Amino acid sequence: MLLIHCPYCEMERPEIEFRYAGEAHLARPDNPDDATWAEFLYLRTNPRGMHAERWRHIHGCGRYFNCLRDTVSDRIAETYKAGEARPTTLSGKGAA
Amino acid sequence: MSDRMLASRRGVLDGLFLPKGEEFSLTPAPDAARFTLRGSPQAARAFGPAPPQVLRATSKGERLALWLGPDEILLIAPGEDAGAVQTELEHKLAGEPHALVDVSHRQIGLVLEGRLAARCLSAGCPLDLRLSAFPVGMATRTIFLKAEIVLFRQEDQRFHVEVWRSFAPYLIGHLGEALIGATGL
Amino acid sequence: MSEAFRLPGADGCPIRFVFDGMPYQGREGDTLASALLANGVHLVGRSYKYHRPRGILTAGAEEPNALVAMMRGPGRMTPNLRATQIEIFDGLEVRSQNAWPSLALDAGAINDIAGKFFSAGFYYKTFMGPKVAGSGLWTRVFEPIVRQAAGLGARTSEPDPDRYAQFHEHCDVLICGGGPAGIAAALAAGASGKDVVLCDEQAAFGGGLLHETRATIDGKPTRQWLAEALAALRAMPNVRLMPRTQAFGYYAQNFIALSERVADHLATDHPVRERLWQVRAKEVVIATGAIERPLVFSGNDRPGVMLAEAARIYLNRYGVKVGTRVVLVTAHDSAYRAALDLKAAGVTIAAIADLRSDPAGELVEAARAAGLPLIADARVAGTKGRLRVSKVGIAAGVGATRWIGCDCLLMSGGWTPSVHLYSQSRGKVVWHEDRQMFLPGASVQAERSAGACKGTFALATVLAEGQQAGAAAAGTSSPSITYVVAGDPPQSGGHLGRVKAADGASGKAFVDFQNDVKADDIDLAVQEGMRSIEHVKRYTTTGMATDQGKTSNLNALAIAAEKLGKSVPEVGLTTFRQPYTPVSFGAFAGANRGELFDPLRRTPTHAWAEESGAVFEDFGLWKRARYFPRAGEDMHAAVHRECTQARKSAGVFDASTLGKIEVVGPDSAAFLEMLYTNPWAKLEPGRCRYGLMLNEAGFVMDDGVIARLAADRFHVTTTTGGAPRVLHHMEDYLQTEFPDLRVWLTSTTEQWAVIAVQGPKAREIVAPLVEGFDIAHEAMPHMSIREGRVCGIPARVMRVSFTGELGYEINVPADFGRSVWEAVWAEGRKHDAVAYGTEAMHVMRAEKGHIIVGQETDGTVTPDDLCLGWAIGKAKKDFIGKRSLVRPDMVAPGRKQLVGLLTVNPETVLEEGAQITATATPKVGEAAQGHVTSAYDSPALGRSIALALVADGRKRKGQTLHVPMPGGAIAVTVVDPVFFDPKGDRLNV
Amino acid sequence: MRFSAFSVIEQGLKGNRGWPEQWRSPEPRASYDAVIVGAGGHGLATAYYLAKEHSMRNIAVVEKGWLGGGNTGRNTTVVRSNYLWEESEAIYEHAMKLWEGLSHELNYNVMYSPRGVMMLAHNIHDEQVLKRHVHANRLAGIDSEWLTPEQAKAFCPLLNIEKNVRYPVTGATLQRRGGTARHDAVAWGYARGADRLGVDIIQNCEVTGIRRDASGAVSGVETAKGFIATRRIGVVAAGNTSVLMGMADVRMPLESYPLQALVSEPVKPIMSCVAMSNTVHAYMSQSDKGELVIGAGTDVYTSYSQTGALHIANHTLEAICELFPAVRRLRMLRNWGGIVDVTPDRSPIIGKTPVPGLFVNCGWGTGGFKATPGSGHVFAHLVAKGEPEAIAAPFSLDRFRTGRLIDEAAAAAVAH
Ligand SMILES: Cc1cc2nc3c(=O)[nH]c(=O)nc-3n(C[C@H](O)[C@H](O)[C@H](O)COP(=O)(O)OP(=O)(O)OC[C@H]3O[C@@H](n4cnc5c(N)ncnc54)[C@H](O)[C@@H]3O)c2cc1C
Ligand SMILES: NC(=O)c1ccc[n+]([C@@H]2O[C@H](COP(=O)([O-])OP(=O)(O)OC[C@H]3O[C@@H](n4cnc5c(N)ncnc54)[C@H](O)[C@@H]3O)[C@@H](O)[C@H]2O)c1
Ligand SMILES: Cc1cc2nc3c(=O)[nH]c(=O)nc-3n(C[C@H](O)[C@H](O)[C@H](O)COP(=O)(O)O)c2cc1C
Ligand SMILES: [Zn+2]
Repeated sequence: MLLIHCPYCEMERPEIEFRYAGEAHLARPDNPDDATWAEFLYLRTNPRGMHAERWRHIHGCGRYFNCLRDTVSDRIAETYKAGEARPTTLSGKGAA
Repeated sequence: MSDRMLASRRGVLDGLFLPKGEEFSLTPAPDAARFTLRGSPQAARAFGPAPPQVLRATSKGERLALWLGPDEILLIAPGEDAGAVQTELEHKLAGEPHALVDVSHRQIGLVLEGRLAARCLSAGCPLDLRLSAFPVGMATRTIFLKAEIVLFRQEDQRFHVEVWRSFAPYLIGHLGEALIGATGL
Repeated sequence: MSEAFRLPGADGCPIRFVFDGMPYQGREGDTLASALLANGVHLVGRSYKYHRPRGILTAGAEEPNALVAMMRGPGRMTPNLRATQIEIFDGLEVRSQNAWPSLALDAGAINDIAGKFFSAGFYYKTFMGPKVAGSGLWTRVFEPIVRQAAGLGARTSEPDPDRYAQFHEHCDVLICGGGPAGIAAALAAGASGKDVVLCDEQAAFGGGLLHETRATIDGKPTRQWLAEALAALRAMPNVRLMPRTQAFGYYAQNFIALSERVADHLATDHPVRERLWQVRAKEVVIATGAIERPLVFSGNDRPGVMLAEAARIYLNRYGVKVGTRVVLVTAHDSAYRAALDLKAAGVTIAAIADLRSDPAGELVEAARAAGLPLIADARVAGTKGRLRVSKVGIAAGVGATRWIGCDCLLMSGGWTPSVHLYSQSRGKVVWHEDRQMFLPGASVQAERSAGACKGTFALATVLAEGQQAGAAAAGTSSPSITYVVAGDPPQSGGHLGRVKAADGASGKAFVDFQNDVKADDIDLAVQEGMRSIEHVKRYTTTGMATDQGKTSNLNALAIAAEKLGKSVPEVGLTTFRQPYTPVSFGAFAGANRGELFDPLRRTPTHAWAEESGAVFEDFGLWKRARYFPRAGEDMHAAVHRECTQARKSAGVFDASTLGKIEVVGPDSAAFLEMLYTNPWAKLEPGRCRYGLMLNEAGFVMDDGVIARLAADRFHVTTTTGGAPRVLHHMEDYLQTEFPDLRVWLTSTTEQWAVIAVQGPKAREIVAPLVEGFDIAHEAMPHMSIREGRVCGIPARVMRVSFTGELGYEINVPADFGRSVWEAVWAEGRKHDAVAYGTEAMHVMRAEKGHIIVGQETDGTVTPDDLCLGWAIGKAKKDFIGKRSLVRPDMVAPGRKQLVGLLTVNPETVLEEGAQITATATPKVGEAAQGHVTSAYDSPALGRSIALALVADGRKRKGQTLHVPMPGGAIAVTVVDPVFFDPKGDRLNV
Repeated sequence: MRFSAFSVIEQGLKGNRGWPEQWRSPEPRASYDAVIVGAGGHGLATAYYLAKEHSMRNIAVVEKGWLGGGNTGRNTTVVRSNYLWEESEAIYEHAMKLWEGLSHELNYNVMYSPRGVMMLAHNIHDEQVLKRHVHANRLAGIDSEWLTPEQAKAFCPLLNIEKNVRYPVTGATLQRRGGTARHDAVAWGYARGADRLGVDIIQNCEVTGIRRDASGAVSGVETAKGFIATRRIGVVAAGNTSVLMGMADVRMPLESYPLQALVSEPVKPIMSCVAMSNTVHAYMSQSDKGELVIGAGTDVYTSYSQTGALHIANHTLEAICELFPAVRRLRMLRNWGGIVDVTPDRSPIIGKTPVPGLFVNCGWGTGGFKATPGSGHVFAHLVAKGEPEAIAAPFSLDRFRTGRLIDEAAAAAVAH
């Protein structure tokens, strides 16, 4: 069970209080063509390494936020509030 | 309307067995009015207690304000104040964007007391309940197995728990199991 | 005979137990293994494949051979327990396994003779059978035989009555393993005042100290030092000692799972059998020790063949002599300690055969001095003896083999550090060529190893290491105390893989005792191209038994490496997985059983329904009244009556489970515009509208009635099962897509009890209870909401209808639900109203062609498919799912559309889920035209009706289609989905 | 050497010295007509059928680890074809037909054991969904029956059908031809078969890049053992597909999740079929060796670590103990994980990609072992001919653009 730092509760909390919500920073396009729309709906980076993803502290403060996690080690590098830009301190590729 | 028509209350705890032990007791919290207050946390002031800090509860007299989220506060007041609180608050908050919703009947309050209170909670709640990590005055929404609860530590060995009414029997049943499971601990 | 092999003066009080029907006596503190050995019993089991007689190999958790079943009455038989771990108690009853008719003469032993045909993987090479399966020899003939033969443990058949508990635990320092390293760590960490947990899988703390009689610590005999250390730890309030508690899994972020045996060692009943501890530790100290390695030579598996240190443990810890005349085969000095201790206890040491060419060192000299016959450069030919070893064939170098008589053969191939937990923590073990060991490498989590599990064996160093680890884990400065150890001579040595065979060697040389994997099985696997150790493991099943290769994996690896001509690290280890030793399913399940398996949600009027004889159905987590049968009524009759009466007079229905969300804030309408397909801006306060919710892919996700209470306040209802999903979905868009909207969402599902009154008499029933507003038709038209009082209680009353009848839904605070229901019921009785359940509700809404999300929809259905195009706000430029509705396939012809179906025979009720075809006798593989989503006998129409999704359905009204059933196809006519009161006249009254 | 009872006896008498390598361990050649990436069951089957039915012999299967060590080597081996949609029925039934003769075809006992797969219903919604499957399957000529709780109990005596439990069994579907097969034997059988037809199976050889020529078409793969030239690449890498396709700049509709399984200590036969329940999320069968083989859930987050969290296993065993109360005292022997590649509609992707010469077979997620022979068979056709055959066509990547999904999840997933 992961420990996830909720940027709103400002505290590490156990995974089962959260709900995973998929890849982060996918912008909902306006009047896209079919391909672009499909991309938004279905295509995912699914990287082997650092992954920017959304979590919701559903059984806590209820807030959605973003998280940078290494999908190989499952180590969480950083969590940040919804709407904030992906931290540049960490490479998108991530160490595998 | 003839008072024959006046409806009467029936809580979920009626006729429910509440586990008891030498070092653990589970009792219903006194009848209360409950509101979720959304929008500016400052709004709590209108209710009485100071606006609670992150993961903390504040109180004034018999009124409690629990921080549940950055823009969500749970207000708890004595049951008879229900009407008053509503009108009073809506009046004071007029013009300020907010949401005040009565959830008095959505959930119930339970009080867990005794040396084994934290232990029994730990049967379903994954939080670190040591005083150092969950001090007196701390309040949060969390999870107990498959039931969501609000947990508020009032004293070293006294917790106030809020749970949605239909989940109460499940929570209480598990606390009973936990008490037996803690035999010898 | 009673305890013939117990040392004189054993003080523990006597305990009687039964093994395979025979009564025996043991002593308090005995394990089953030590008690059996005390009685001279070595034969305790039969092996898995060859049914060879097997004895006790070890004295701990690593035991591969001595597996037994513990009998504890109905539902309480536990198979595959290790005799070396079972603590005996008065009345204990255990049975041997995998032997028939008896341990001594086991029919399965025939496999031993035919062994050469059961080489590794033989079953992959035969029983292929002819082309057509089913008729295959494998399935019909051989598999059943193989299955009966396989499977070590006895079958369990009855439900287990015992209770298992689970707790979360948090501590600053968790120490796994309570030997000298662990204890020293606990003393150091405990002194810091931090919260410390020390667990050990055994009943007693002390590990190697428990049988250490030669060494002293700080001038005290080790066992005295141990007693004092434990006393000191018990005196520390911040230290928690957990005996019989195994750390079995090391998960992400220092999350460690412990399993505690609470009751199995007790003669009396105890309310809890086992506890699962889910520990989150800031720091972890791994002090799990090392496991002695057997030697691989012919006949190394006979009863009476055992590990040297095990014999020493039985002697020094349990006061049991493992035999009278002992031979040792060793490659490590530690076996000499066993020899010396046994000798001191009066056991004859017939020989010490050392594989090393010139064994030397303090212990070796001590043995020589004690006159123990020592054979260097030893090779082994094999052993003899049917049910117990009687001879062992030894040769010095290439010399001739001497058959030495013995009743016990001890072996030591050296020590394998227990890196299981470290490895589970995702650390990478490192091979140390000089020491021929895999040892922990860099830490990946907040963890450190100490003692034998780190390859440190000298007691003084073990203690120092433990102490440092404990201090470091507690974040305190490295400690002051230095432990002075005497009588612990340095020891070295070790051997991996096969032992050189002496001439005349014959017979099976076992690597994995429990799975009967021989050295030549491993050779064969390599010979057949299995070059990865993972292939070798799976092809031979080495290391896959219940001991997970604790004693065998390194020998297997070494033999494979030799055959491959590679080095040990090149070949590498297989993965260490949880659990360290097996853990009961019950412990994982905990108290989550029966009613407590999942929350069971009941509505405020549940009790009333129960008292009124309702039959309930499960609906997600909810229990809902399905129908209210009267004496002699079956479901069909009851539902028929409920529908008929509701349409004739009125029906009362508990709608409390419907999801409710209070949407509040100045931008509420704007928010709903995005979340639902319908327009909301112009909906006036006091009015309601049907809302349709799509997911972003354009498929129907939920629906419900939405009422506007004020400019900035909506009362949104959702489906029962959809409630949590819808709120989560709304929060997602609100927080991440439209964060600027000033709207707040609150679940009020459980705040309100909802009592629906539906039928021509609904108004007469509700009116007398209402205060503060007028429910007359004009004053309160269809699809409107009013706030006021019902039975004197603040309430929200909606005029809505799912049945097609005049209807009201009374929302009152949940605690008042039951009593308001009773008031409504009392009024209803005056008009012969009925209480109806979900089944009648389904029938009546189907008569009206109303869909149920989850029944008419399956996540692939669009609004247009459901003929709900009207619910889409044409003027809206966007809403969730809008863009998807114009994807090529969403506008393609041939989509399945909602229609009604009428069977030619009005009596026939179709089966929900039945397929629909164009022809009455479809060919295999003929495409279905759609399927039946709902089907009922309709009281209102006096015939059966059905709803269906049919390809191009709207264009096919009037056509005849077919519903193929086992008994032949049923002809149906495609009709409009609204069967009853299409104009809705009954609503507007 | 052909395997047979005779050869086993003959070799036995010779001390088993004569058994040859089941497959070679060759070094890669400079170039191949086709390179299959991934030596799991699907990749090996693809190579086997390419060689056998499309007479392409100059083929390599490139594997980063040991063959069969991916999900093929860690799955719970349930084989069935009773899916809902016609497209799914077609491909899984195609596989089922091949299973029935596979041991014979490969001269390798893959222990395909049609012991019957039962899917349990616990409420009315389950019954509606499962009965819909039964009807759909019957129409497609796939054997499928509806059982009452009593019939289910008769078929699986271990099952608890008492009414007073939280999720009583209200019925079940049964596919008698469904069952299990020995996972490792499937990989080994195909590997041996392919090797005998000349296919090079190159293990410990991770593909690290996909090279493309000026036209954008593939020209080969970079590997741990150097560059291998080829104009046809078939990626069959399950959980790692996104990573591989990323090497050709193709984004996939995939997410990789850890999926766990576990086994109990072996006991004498107590269960002779496969029983599964979607509602309580658990399924179980007993292997020929005697251990209970139990499928757990996926973790909630994407990950490439082949380990899962404890609470996932807890939930599975809670459910197992409810369905089969007699196993609560049995003990977990080992618990592991694999990485499953999950598509939005829970159906596989078998098709061409925007990159000429690059083909992909993935997205089998939690349920592709059962498809192994069929998947390999149709993918071989695609790689050989460049165009999918009818059975495979609906599983193209393009369906995510058009919206023509084959949503096997939806029907079951929507709880009302
Ligand atoms: C726990 C679990 C239980 C399951 N239960 C079932 C079940 O009961 N029934 C069922 O039908 N299905 C089940 N499945 C799903 C099934 O296992 C898979 O769908 C199926 O095995 C996929 O086979 P594959 O050959 O495509 O993938 P794999 O067997 O995973 O093969 C892919 C191969 O590609 C290799 N590879 C990856 N990247 C590279 C690279 N860069 N270079 C070279 N090689 C690479 C991998 O090492 C791997 O060997 C289960 C899966 C899991 C994890
Ligand atoms: N001379 C040698 O070569 C040699 C070899 C081995 C051991 N020893 C002696 O053994 C001792 C080593 O001390 P140590 O403390 O490192 O090891 P230890 O064997 O004394 O103690 C390890 C303890 O950990 C427990 N344990 C193991 N795995 C566990 C798990 N997963 N969960 C809970 N408990 C678990 C065991 O029950 C045991 O009590 C010293 O006395 C040393 O002299 C010497
Ligand atoms: C159907 C099946 C049955 C298994 N049975 C056993 C078993 O009896 N004993 C065992 O140790 N492992 C068993 N395993 C698990 C493997 O040992 C191993 O954990 C799995 O293949 C994953 O590999 P890994 O743990 O090395 O990552 C089994 C695996 C499968 C798929
Ligand atoms: Zn939070």
